[in-house]
Formats: sequence, C-alpha cells, structure tokens
Amino acid sequence: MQADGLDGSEEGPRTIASVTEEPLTALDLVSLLGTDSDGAVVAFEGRVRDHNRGRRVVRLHYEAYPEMADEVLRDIAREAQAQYPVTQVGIRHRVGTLDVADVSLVVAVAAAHRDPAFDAARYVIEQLKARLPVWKKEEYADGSSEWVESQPVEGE
Amino acid sequence: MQADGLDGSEEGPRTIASVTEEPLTALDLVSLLGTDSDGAVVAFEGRVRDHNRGRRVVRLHYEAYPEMADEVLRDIAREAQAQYPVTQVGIRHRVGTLDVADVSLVVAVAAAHRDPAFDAARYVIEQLKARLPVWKKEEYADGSSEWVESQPVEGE
Amino acid sequence: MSEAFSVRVLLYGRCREAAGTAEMMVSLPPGGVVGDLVERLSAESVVGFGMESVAVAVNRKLASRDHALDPSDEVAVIPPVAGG
Amino acid sequence: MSEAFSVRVLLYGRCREAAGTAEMMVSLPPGGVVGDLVERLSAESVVGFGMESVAVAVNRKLASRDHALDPSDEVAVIPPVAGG
Repeated sequence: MQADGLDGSEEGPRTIASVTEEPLTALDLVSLLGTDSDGAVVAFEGRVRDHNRGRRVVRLHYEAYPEMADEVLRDIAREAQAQYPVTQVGIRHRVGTLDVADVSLVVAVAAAHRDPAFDAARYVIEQLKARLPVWKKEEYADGSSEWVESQPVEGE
Repeated sequence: MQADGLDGSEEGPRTIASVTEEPLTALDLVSLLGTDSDGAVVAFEGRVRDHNRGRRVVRLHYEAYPEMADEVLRDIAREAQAQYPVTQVGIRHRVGTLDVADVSLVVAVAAAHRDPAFDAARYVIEQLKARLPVWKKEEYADGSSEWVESQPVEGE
Repeated sequence: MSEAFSVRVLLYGRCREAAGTAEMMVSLPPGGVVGDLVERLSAESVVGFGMESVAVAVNRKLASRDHALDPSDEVAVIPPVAGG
Repeated sequence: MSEAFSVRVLLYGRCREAAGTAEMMVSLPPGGVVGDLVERLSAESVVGFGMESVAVAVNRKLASRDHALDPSDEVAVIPPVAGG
C-alpha cells in the first residue's frame, strides 16, 4: 500500500500497480510511462460522480484488502501486457474518503500503436471491476449511506 | 492557432480544439475537463516513435493549415459530443519540429460512463487522421527525409 | 488438521460492518475447509446477506469452498467488490 | 466570372515543397472551377504526384471539383494528410 509497486527498467516492460491513500491524477502515470518506440499512451481516470442509480452522492468511502489488491492489480497489468502488444501498464486505485470529482482510479497504457493501447486499458478496467478486492460505500445527500456491491467475485 | 479554442461554461458542454506550437501533455486537457456528473475521463497522447515502416526516425516536422485545422478539430469535437453521451471533448495537435517521444496529439473526453468516453476518443482520433489538414515529414537516421501521406482527404 | 482449530479471518466492507470488527478468530472442526468457514460466518450473521455471493481468499488468492484451511493461513472474506 | 481571373492558393506539405513557395497566384479561365485549378497546378508540377489524391479547400471547407471559384476565395491545396 505504501510501496510504489513499480518495477521494470525505463525502456523495457514496466508495471506500476498499487492501491494508495494519496490523491491521484492521470498525470502521475502518463508522465512515467512510454518508451521511444511507443506512439500511443491511453489514460483513464475514474472520478466520483455526484449521482448514482438516481441518488445524489456527496462522498464515497473506498476500502481495500490492500495486500491482495496490490497482487490482483499486478496480475491484471501483466495479463494486459501478455494479451496485447503494449509495453507498459500502470494502475493506481485510491482508498479512503473521496469527494465528488476526486479521482478513484487511474489506468495508463503505453504501446507502439493506439488500438492495442485502448483495448488493454479497457481490459484492465473491466478486470479490476470484477476482481479487485475494493469496496465502496456511498454517502447520500439525505445523510444515509449504502455499500455498493455490484460484482460478486468468481471463486475458483 | 494562438487562441485556446476554448468555449462552454465550466459545468456545461465544453470543447477545446486547436493546433499549437507549444509542447503538449495529456494533463493540459485532463485537468480542464469533467463536470461533477462525469465518472470517466479518457485521454490519449500520440507520441513521436523512433521508427516507422522499418526506418529509424530521429525527428518529425508537422505542418498545418492552421485556420482550417482549428475548424476541423472543432467540427470533430462537436460531432463526438453529438454522437456519444459525453459532456466535454478536448483536442490539441502540435505543429513544428518534434523529437522522439514528444507528444504530437492530445485527445481527452469526459463522460458520465466510460464506454462512450472510450468510443468518442477513438472516433476523434480516427476522424482527425482522415480529415485534419496536417502534414508530417519524417527525418531519418541516415539524414534523408520524407513526407508521410497516408490519407487522401475525401472531397465532397 | 486432525483436531479442531482456529483461523484468523479478515473482514471487509459490509461483512466488517456486520461483524463490528475488521478481524476475528473463527473455530473450525478437524479438516475444516473454506465452506465450513462460510457457514460458520453465516450462522453468526457476518455474511447474512447471501453466502453464495461471498468469496474467500486464502493467503491472498481466491480459494474454492473445498479448500482445506490451516491455522497459519491468512483468510479474508470477499463480499461483492466495487472497485473502479 | 465572365472574365479570366486569378486566385490566391495556399500550398502545404509536399505541394509547398514542389512549388518552392507557400502561396501562389493561379490564373483561371472565365467560370473557372476547382477542377481547372487542379489541372493548372498539375501542369506546373505542383501536384505532379497524383492529382486525384489532392483535395481543395475553398474558404476552409473542402470543395468539389466543379465548385466555381471567385477571386476573393481563400483556396488551399490539401495533399494527403498525416495528422495524429
């Protein structure tokens, strides 16, 4: 959780994958990724919306099983690197209390060409939504709050 | 070309579209885009690769018809906003001499949900590759150079 | 395990709130498996909202219901996730 | 136009290099259209590499070959583009 989760050399395959309590922006990853042979970097920011399922959201609380989450993020990043012709993948997921418009997730992928960079970024997001041990409690304008549990994890 | 090409209010539809001689990064657009109802921002950086079609590239020269290019970028941004449920679109294309790893293009799209943000970003890139009056000359390691003209523009 | 034993179980999200604690010791019968653990937690209302939607990680990897547990395992209950 | 006239033509990329200038005046016959302009430029080797791959913008909008030109138009030759 504290570690940067960074490995790989500057010009080789690189993976950055971690959950963090620090504020996130896409820049954190975009500026770190890419080799001279990469023509494309795709980045994604997930942000806290002010509404969900018809209710007005004022705040979110993200909770992780951090040791497992870091491993799952690294697994997903490496799967993306194995399945698509991309060079470097970065993923950071924030935990703690987030306000509306705060960034909860950053994914960035560098590749020689743009199509695999887009495909790999979407793969990463879909996989982490299904597998990442992170939980989210929404706090609403009326003072109530609720766990949002969209995705039962598929066991073995 | 000097103008920011920015219009729209903070919370409404916003379009940023211009060619520029200034260095670019995704951050320039990502930090400007997004409303409180947006859960997703997708950003793309096109960067100068050190190789193309088997040759070692050392430098690129981008040339634009700037007045028309700004109009085409604005058209494309508005088409993306009309065709996909996205709120804000930003596009900047650099002109002038670029070194390897320099950013030639930044596209960013904000939306409530990620799928349309990804789709709109790809739409923007595909359209500008087909329509934007920008030309590129590659300079190679052996000292030679060549115009890269991949895409005849479809007239009316 | 040929004797009854206990494992330390980490709880998150809804399960943590239901249990009122982020961590608990759970007693299991000899040869206790993940499925036994889930049933025990269900009986104690920690996963009362639907046992079948809960996964269990053993040493940070998802484990099947018939996975045999050991007192030294790091066990975690994984209710439906909501990352992103 | 019932008389011969000239238009100012902006040149880019390969066309600019072939012409040795970024801008030139091109004379056209009475009623001259975009197609006449392209033929004239081709005869002068400005677009010698392939007339059919060249588009023409009139007042910053793409124009068809039969689009009638006016001396006040801002005309630009658009060789195949390579943005991105």
